[in-house]
Amino acid sequence: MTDTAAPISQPKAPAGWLGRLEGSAWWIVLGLAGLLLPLLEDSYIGVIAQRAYIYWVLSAGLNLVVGYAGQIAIGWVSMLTLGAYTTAALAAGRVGPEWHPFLALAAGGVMGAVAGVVVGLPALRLRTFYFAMTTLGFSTIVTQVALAWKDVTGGGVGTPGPVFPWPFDPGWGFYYFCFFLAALATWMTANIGASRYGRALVAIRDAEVAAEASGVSKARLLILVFMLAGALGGVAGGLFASLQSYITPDAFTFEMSVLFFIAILIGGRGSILGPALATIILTALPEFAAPLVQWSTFLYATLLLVIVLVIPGGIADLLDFRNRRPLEKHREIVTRPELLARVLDRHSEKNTLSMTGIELHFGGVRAIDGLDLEVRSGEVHGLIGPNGSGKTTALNVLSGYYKPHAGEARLNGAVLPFLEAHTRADRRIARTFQTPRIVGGASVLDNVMIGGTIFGQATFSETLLSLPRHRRDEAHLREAALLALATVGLEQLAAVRADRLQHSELRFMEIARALMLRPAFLMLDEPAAGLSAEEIRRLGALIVAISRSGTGVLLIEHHADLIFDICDRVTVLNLGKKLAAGTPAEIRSHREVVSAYLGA
Amino acid sequence: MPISGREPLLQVSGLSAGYGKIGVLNGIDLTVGKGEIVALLGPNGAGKSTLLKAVSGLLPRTGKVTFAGRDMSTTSPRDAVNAGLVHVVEGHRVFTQLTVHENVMLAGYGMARRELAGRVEEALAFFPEIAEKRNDRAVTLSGGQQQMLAVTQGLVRHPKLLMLDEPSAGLSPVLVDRVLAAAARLRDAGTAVLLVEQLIEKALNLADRVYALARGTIVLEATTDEPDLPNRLEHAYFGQDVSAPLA
Amino acid sequence: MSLRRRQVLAGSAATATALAAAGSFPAPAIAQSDPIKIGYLPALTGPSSSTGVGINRGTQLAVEEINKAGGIKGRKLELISRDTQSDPTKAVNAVAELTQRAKASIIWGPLNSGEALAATPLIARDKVPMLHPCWVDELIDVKKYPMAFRMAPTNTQVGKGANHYVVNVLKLKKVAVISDTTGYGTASVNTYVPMLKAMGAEVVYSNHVDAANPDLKPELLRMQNAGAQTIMPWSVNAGFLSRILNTRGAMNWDVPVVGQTTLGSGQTKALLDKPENWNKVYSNNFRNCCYVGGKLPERAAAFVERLKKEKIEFSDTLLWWVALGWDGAQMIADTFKAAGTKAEDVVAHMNKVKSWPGIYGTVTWTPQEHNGFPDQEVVMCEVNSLRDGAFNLAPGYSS
Amino acid sequence: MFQSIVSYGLAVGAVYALIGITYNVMYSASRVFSFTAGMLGMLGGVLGALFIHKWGMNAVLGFVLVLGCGALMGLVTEILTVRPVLKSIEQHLYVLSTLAFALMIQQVTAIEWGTEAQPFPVLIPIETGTVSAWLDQKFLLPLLACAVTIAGLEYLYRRTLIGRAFLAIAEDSYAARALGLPETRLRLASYAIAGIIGTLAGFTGAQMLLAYFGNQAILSFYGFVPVALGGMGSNRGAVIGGLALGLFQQAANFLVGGIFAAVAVFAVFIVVLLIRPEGLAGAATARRV
Repeated sequence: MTDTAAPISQPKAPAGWLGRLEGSAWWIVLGLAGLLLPLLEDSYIGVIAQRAYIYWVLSAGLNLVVGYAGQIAIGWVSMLTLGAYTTAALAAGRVGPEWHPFLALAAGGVMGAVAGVVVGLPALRLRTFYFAMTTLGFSTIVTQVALAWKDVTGGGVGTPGPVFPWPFDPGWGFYYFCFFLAALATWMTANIGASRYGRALVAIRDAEVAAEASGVSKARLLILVFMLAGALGGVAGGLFASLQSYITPDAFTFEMSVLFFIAILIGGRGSILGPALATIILTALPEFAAPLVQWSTFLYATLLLVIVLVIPGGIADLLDFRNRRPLEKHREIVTRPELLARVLDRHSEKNTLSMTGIELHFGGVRAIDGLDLEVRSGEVHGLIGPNGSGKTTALNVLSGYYKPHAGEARLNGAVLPFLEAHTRADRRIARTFQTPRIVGGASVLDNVMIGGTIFGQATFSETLLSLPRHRRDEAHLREAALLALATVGLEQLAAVRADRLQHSELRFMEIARALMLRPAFLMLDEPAAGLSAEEIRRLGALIVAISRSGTGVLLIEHHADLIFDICDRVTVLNLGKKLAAGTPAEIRSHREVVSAYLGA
Repeated sequence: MPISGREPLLQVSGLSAGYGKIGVLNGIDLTVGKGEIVALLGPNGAGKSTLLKAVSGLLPRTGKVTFAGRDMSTTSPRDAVNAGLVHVVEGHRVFTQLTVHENVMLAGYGMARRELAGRVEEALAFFPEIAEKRNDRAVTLSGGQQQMLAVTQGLVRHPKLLMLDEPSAGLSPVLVDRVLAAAARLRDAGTAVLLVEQLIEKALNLADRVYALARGTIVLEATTDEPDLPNRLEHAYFGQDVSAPLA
Repeated sequence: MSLRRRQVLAGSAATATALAAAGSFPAPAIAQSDPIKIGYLPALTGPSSSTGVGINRGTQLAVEEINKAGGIKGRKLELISRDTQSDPTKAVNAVAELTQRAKASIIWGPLNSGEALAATPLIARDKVPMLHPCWVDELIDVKKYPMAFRMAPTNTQVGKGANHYVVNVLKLKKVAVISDTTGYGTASVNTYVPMLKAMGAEVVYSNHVDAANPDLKPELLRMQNAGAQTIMPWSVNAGFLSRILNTRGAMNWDVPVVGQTTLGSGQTKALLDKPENWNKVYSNNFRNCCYVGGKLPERAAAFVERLKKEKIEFSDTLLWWVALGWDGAQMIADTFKAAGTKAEDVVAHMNKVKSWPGIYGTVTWTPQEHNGFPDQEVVMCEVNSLRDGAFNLAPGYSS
Repeated sequence: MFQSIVSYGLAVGAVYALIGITYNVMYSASRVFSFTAGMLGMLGGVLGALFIHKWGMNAVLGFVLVLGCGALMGLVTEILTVRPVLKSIEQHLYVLSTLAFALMIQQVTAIEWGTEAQPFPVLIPIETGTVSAWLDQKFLLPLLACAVTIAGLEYLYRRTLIGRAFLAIAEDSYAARALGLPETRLRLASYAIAGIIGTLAGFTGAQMLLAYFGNQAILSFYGFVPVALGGMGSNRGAVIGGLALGLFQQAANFLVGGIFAAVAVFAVFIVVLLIRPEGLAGAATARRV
């Protein structure tokens, strides 16, 4: 334990706020082009650009829903419709007195936020296709209501859009207004995307159970994001109404919805630059390829099919040159357990995590049949047994994914609720999974940072605006994650996309993610599966070190030698029941165990 | 190494397979002769089921699989079944919404109607208590009966080699004997059996030869009449050769 | 556009031009032989395109004829056409392109009200003269849009024509008014119902119905139950109108249907269950394009002869659409011939057009009134008399 | 009015039910909800009008040809949009691939066929008005198609070995594969059957709904509602749900107007799914990590 202060090699820190947006060079080019475009004096290009900015304001928010959280919202044009009508109707004084256009625009945003939550609610419970259908249905309904509610919307005749006063009056003034809002939307969604909220969203998309285990509350987070995406959609609608100068329900076509949605997927999920470029391209393309205009939806759809089948990563993947550099072929995982002192809190107090009388059956199959188990601080508790004996099920009960039909789980005597997996993280109970649950498209560092979600202090709005507390959070999480990675021997791979890692590296990465929680209890589900002999040896040493620093470890493992080498106590399961419990030596000589486990 | 004296039916060499990135099997070599019962033993997670799946084509694999003189390294499970290599997967996965009779019929999907009817009766005759329930839906069967049904399905095509994956799991001792007795009868009828089994003792009593699998490689191959087999097996399972004791 | 544009220095404009490789280049002074550009916004595809397709045939023919005859003082007319696809967003983009980039001398269109509502303020902002055939009243407002002129009747005039026929000619008192939910449909109903009431008729039913609704029986039953003596449908959607006629036929409800011109279109006819469903259906039409005593008025008759020579299709369109398209282009040509192409001159000329003898209508504009179509030329016709895209004048009119 | 509500409501409900069954047949074979169900319904009408009305084909020949095209569409759907993504770890890629394909076909239809609703020929040449309104063929044909489909599927699933193979794959495709069932071929066959049922729905319903490209979106949503409410994979649920939906819509059309009906259907859809995500008739399934 001499070199606990050894420096951790840091990957080059991104410079400035642009660094958080991938491809800063692209953004600078886009920004300059946008600022200088009025010099062209071509208001046709100006109109197309305004349209692209407005669409991007909506798509930037939708990007968090579709690209980050992976929710298939194909009818988001409804937010544009709502925002447009709200802004237009208020500004024109169709409801009460005439509102100032800016206030009306804000009201459009609020309306969008509310609608975003309403449409988003089903996503919290329903499967993907259902949610897709819901958003589709909602967009139809909104249009129908716009047609029917003539007093406010003007029905089919429509209503004039708001005109913003100088300096944002129609023409280049309004152009700069749209440009500014598009830039703002980019900046805000980039802040979210690069924060613990963004990482949690991506985790919900690709590794939902891991997100829950890291303390991410899916419902709360998704509602916030639907609200933001709805608000941006509403604001975009207000701008749209002004650009159109006059809105009728037939201006809000399903094709437009398809455009928004497809732009994001073509751009690449989890990216901001890609969807932004795709939005610009898809908005402008039909204008410059006039003969193609009527085929544009067909082309979008074809592009979508090609993207799904051939390049699921979209434009962002094509632009991601860094992750195409080959990795070193023969990599070795050199764990550094001595760093644990800095990674983990010293738990001097004695905690116990226990379950008593747990019974759980799936259909007619008894998965667990009256199980008692107790894990204590500072020791490694092995859980072994034949296939189907209920080991992983027991772990899932403890970590709150299953609700048993009888029995209870306790932490230091306090009852642990079931079916609330995301509450385990607050109690410092961490776990890994039998098959690593990772976000393949995110960097190793980001994956590990997900594990520290609960330590973030900044609220969603603080993050949105990148206030100091958010920046402090990020710095802390980053530092902690690098340390955790160094501990498991992966710090050289911090910037690499996780799906490029070998299987054994993913197992260690999951442990690093779990360590981010500074866990009082760590539950490992077959961590040695697929590891080489040398890796297993290092894993064993790491687990022992973790337990010696005060963390209680529950270890499910098939590698009997590992179990017998490092466990303080071992529980043997068979057919959902405890067959035996004791020290490794006792278990090895236990006649029944040998016969059940070895079948002899 | 003891070599089977019989004419080889299934020859596996250099077989590797896994799930996605997780490699489970590393270069397996294995032979099953005509009409012999071979037991495949090993601790949990050793890759026994994976091996059967890789042989029958349920999992993508690399390496060479030869069956009845035919190269089957890249064929689908359907080709395997048609060639006489039948795999009864673990966990008595029968179709619960269909009747017992329909379940057995499906095992002969694609056979001539007349022939199929005869084969179904023949297979059902192995387990009279299943035959009795032929018109009941499989969901009404107990776990043990479902397992018998799964084995019955495996018999319909008169396989040259029947691979049984843990046929005893979840069965009472009496039923285990019944199922294993069926395997013995099959051998007498000339069918080879590759048996994955947790109950080592019973497996050893039944089988002619045995392979032990640990951490994705074959660690032991023996005939069941060799002395001191249980001890050697235990060593193979917990072998000191893999993980050195921690310092 | 705004002041800002004029403030930009010439030097920076050059930089900007260099930036946008394929951008627009400032056009050199227009030579006298360069073509005169007419920005043209038809809806040739999309849900309400049948009118556009018809008008387009007339416009294309007129421009061809004018150019063949040597153009305007040696300059050819060039139609710069942008299909609005019946989509207002496409129309907004197209307006910017036609006014700013193409520097069109005048805009002809959009041909659909939905697009015209969005396009008109933008064209006015860009100070380009505009001529359109849309009926929505709000589209003409000499204060807001001093450069916009209408070639066609307003909705009010169209409705007046139909209402006049129902109340004064057919002498029916209980009226059902129905429209689809488009801008055109709802505006029409909202305008006509008070007019009917003012004329002493009783409106026993009035509603907007989604044109995609496959079954209109509920609506017709409601009309019947309310005691309606006539149905006045306002829609340009052939499917919607045919369903009204088919349902009326299926119910054996023998009331006259009086309404929008599309009632008489070939597309509506194609959707009828049986030909009898077209009996007692009277649609808006225009006196100049109707048979009276089996003959068209002189100007129209000559036009039809010309069209036949050019082999222009009539099976799926109407004479007045083609005539209107022709009139629009001809009016523009006449204006350019008389006043040149400068916007102020064009407007000044149009402000003084008096009894311009179109094939479709006789147009008169004044500086105060840019609706140029005379009331008395809006009539009703018998739709089942369709022949060469034109109809018999409805019974009861004194010719 | 009562007659109109019932006959029209049941007829359009039968079309919804058939589209629901189309969803189900594809879902059972592949666990995929395909956006192409509504597309098939739309094509049934458009192709029927094209073959019989425009090209003057014999009605029976046209009918067979339409169903043939439906089967072909089903095969293309499976090969192009389902098979490539089934292997993928990402569960919801099929939503995107089938949506993309459905949009492509819809757009081609809109351009080549036109965006106007076009007439669909009267199939059985009897003078309208000679039979009672209850027996109008445009109402009877969809109901007949629905009954024939249900009977046909029942026969297939209960009486034939291939039908049982479909059920086996629907329940446990892994075990079916292990047993040597030709899973890929059976899945293809399922998609072909779905294609036939979907176009059958559109063809028989087209005298009511016309040959209109916009029917795709309507049928996609209203055909899915009975599936969602009745529980996925349950054809009985789809039929009951479809007929009920048709009656409800038509009653609302008569009593309060169409827009309210659309809003009400949507509200019911959301609320039911929030309370019982598995559908009114579906069973809750245990979650496994």
